[in-house]
Amino acid sequence: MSGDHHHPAEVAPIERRVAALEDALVERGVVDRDSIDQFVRMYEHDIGPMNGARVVARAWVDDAYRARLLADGTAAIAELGYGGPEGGHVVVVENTDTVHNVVVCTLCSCYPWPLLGLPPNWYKSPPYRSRVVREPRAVLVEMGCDLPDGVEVRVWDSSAEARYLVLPARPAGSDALAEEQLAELVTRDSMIGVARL
Amino acid sequence: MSGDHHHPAEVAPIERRVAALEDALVERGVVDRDSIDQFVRMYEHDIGPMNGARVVARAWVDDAYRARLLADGTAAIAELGYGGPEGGHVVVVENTDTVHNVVVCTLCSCYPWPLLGLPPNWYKSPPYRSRVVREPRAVLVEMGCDLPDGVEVRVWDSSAEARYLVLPARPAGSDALAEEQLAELVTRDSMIGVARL
Amino acid sequence: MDGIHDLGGIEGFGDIDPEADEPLFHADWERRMWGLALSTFFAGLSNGGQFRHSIERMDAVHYLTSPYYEHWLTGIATGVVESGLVTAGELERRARGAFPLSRESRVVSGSEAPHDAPGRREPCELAVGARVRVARVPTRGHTRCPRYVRGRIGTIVRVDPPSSLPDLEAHGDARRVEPSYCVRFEAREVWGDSAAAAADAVHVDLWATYLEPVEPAERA
Amino acid sequence: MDGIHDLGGIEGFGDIDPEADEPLFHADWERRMWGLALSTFFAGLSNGGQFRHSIERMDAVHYLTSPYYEHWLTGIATGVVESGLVTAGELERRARGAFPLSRESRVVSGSEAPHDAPGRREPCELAVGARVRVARVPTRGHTRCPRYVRGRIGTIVRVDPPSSLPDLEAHGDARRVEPSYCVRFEAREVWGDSAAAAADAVHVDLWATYLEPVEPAERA
Repeated sequence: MSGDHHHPAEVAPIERRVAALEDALVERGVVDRDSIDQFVRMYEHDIGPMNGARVVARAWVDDAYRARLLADGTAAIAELGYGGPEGGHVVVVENTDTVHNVVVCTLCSCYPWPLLGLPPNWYKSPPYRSRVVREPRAVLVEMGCDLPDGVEVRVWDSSAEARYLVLPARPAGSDALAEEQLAELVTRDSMIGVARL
Repeated sequence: MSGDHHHPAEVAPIERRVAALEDALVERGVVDRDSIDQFVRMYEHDIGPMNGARVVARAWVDDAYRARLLADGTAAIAELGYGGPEGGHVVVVENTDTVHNVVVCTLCSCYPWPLLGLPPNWYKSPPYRSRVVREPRAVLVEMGCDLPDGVEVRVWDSSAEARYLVLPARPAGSDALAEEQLAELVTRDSMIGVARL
Repeated sequence: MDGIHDLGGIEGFGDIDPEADEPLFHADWERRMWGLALSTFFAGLSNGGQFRHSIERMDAVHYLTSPYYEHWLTGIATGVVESGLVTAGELERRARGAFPLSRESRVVSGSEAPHDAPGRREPCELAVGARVRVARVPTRGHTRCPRYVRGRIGTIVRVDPPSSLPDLEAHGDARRVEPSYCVRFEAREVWGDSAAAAADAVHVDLWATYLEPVEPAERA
Repeated sequence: MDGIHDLGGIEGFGDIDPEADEPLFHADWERRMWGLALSTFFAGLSNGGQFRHSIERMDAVHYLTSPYYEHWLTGIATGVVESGLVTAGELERRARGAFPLSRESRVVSGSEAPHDAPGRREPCELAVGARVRVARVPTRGHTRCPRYVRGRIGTIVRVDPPSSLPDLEAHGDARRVEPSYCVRFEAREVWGDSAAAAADAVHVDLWATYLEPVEPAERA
């Protein structure tokens, strides 16, 4: 154990430990290198916040879609072709003039992969996980997200199967933009709830 | 802060940080080096588990003293000349055939200095502080202290002003020994409650 | 278990430190580890409860001082060693050095899951609007009931479809499928009056097993 | 505060590791630091609440990864900087490098001490044998009420003389002198049925402010 000062051998560098586990499992046929490469490529290229942004933009321009999205997130994102690991039960929470939503996983790092890809380090780190449930307003200010007076902050701790996406408020002055242009305005942080647009 | 990876300068070695604080306070006349030396000498030579051992041995040979010690530990240790910092309110808890006592400070490192001196590292460390209140029997076994069946374990968390000393049971076969010889049998760990004699 | 991973509300970790233009992976080993982890999930090497608990059992200081994907490495390596697929010795030989694993589980059979506490053998069925109290009883095993809401009273705002109780699936062959509930807790109820604005709330998704109904007359 | 120092019951720290023939001090800096600390106590530089809270406010990872007397160094240095006696810059110049201090207190005036929670303004006066429940309300400031007994019911086994409530003295000029009580909690009440033998008990010394009497009819 790392806490044990009697540990006889030096801990192997992380690169060698990862390779050791990969090699052991590949040799046994439990996993294969091609699928590893393929998974990495998928999340490096096809799965990321641009997916969530398309969902958000669609909800902004299509009220019926927005209603379906809020009623059954999983089904509504499937309409746009999104689903897969960590997307089996998607819940969308909507920011309004009086409510601001922010998402966390205090126990590990649950995150809506099909819509946002993999979480940034700060989302997985002790400061965010420990603080945002206790002092969400201080965390939001620290991250540059100032809230108007009178807004209720709702924190969502992803502790079971649901994975949360925040539906940000459509920015003022965006009336003339088309759906594709709107999608470009939507940031990852606004869909976690630590930024407003 | 040590958790901040943007920290500009390297943290100074601990020796230089201690010297910096000492020098700054000495120059201002807040503390002086002679008293520092004197305190260190006191606890290196005069104050330690031998004091607690004398108290225990006296209690073993003198029933009236034992009764006074259990009724008012502070007054009874003063009879033998013990007192001072962290000794303002001493509570003595007695091991019997049916009760075994063990002492901890989960929040910091409170310890009966006048009787035991300064605590060992393990007493101040997270494993002991976290575990002994939750699984005292496992901790005692791990530290080599096997308890007979039917003994109740009482843990004492020194969370306020009281400082606890365990009065161990007098070992079998020690009837012939004089008080001074008995004191030599008494270990620090037996007075914390992680060993039996 | 009351592990260091259960971070909600713990103070002293400092500022949030977002990295500008953060890459998806910071090094090739992170990339490999992530793809490897996903492959092991698809290969059925562990369920969610087993995987998470294999990380929760890391040494607390190791957990706090290692990069996130090292948690995944340590957890998955622990799982394959515990299942007998690979030995710790093989991993160390291949890595040419020590390979820290997580500590062993304190629960052998799931027998310490919270549903075995007295009077709690049948999980309650509840509806939106119901007031519930979170069970106070800690477990030595895996649970998805965060410590910061233990003993607190909240209101159900969403009923989620039945799913496998992690407290059981992490520790053996026993399974129980039951609803989970999204429970709204007022900030004041959880953190006291010194907490943020009274209007704020935290929502936690909790399996039925963790909850007991609160009588209307009962005070917080 | 719910800091990492509040270690009772947290799992994942591993084996206890006694050192054979451990010296009183492991290095000369420990010796100096200890003598220096005792000197500052006698000089009245801080009271118990201030000193302990100056350590509790250390970065959590720094706390867990540094030797014990480094806690004292960091806390006392933080105290003298906060009191204006020495600047952080002077300490860094003298040390010729960075000198990590604790984070600032979240409490300015003691206003968040638990006794200010509603209905708890008057500490209760209790006798041996009384059943008490520990307040559930957390504080952002210093407290000597460990988290593992919060909300739990126990029995008073000893009444201790009145002394200064640390929750107040750590944060300003306000003082309150009140009794503290040694409270016996059955292991089962605190840790659940999965805990050690039912006969085992843990005793915690708690100031009156932290406690409320339990009616005989009320169940645990």
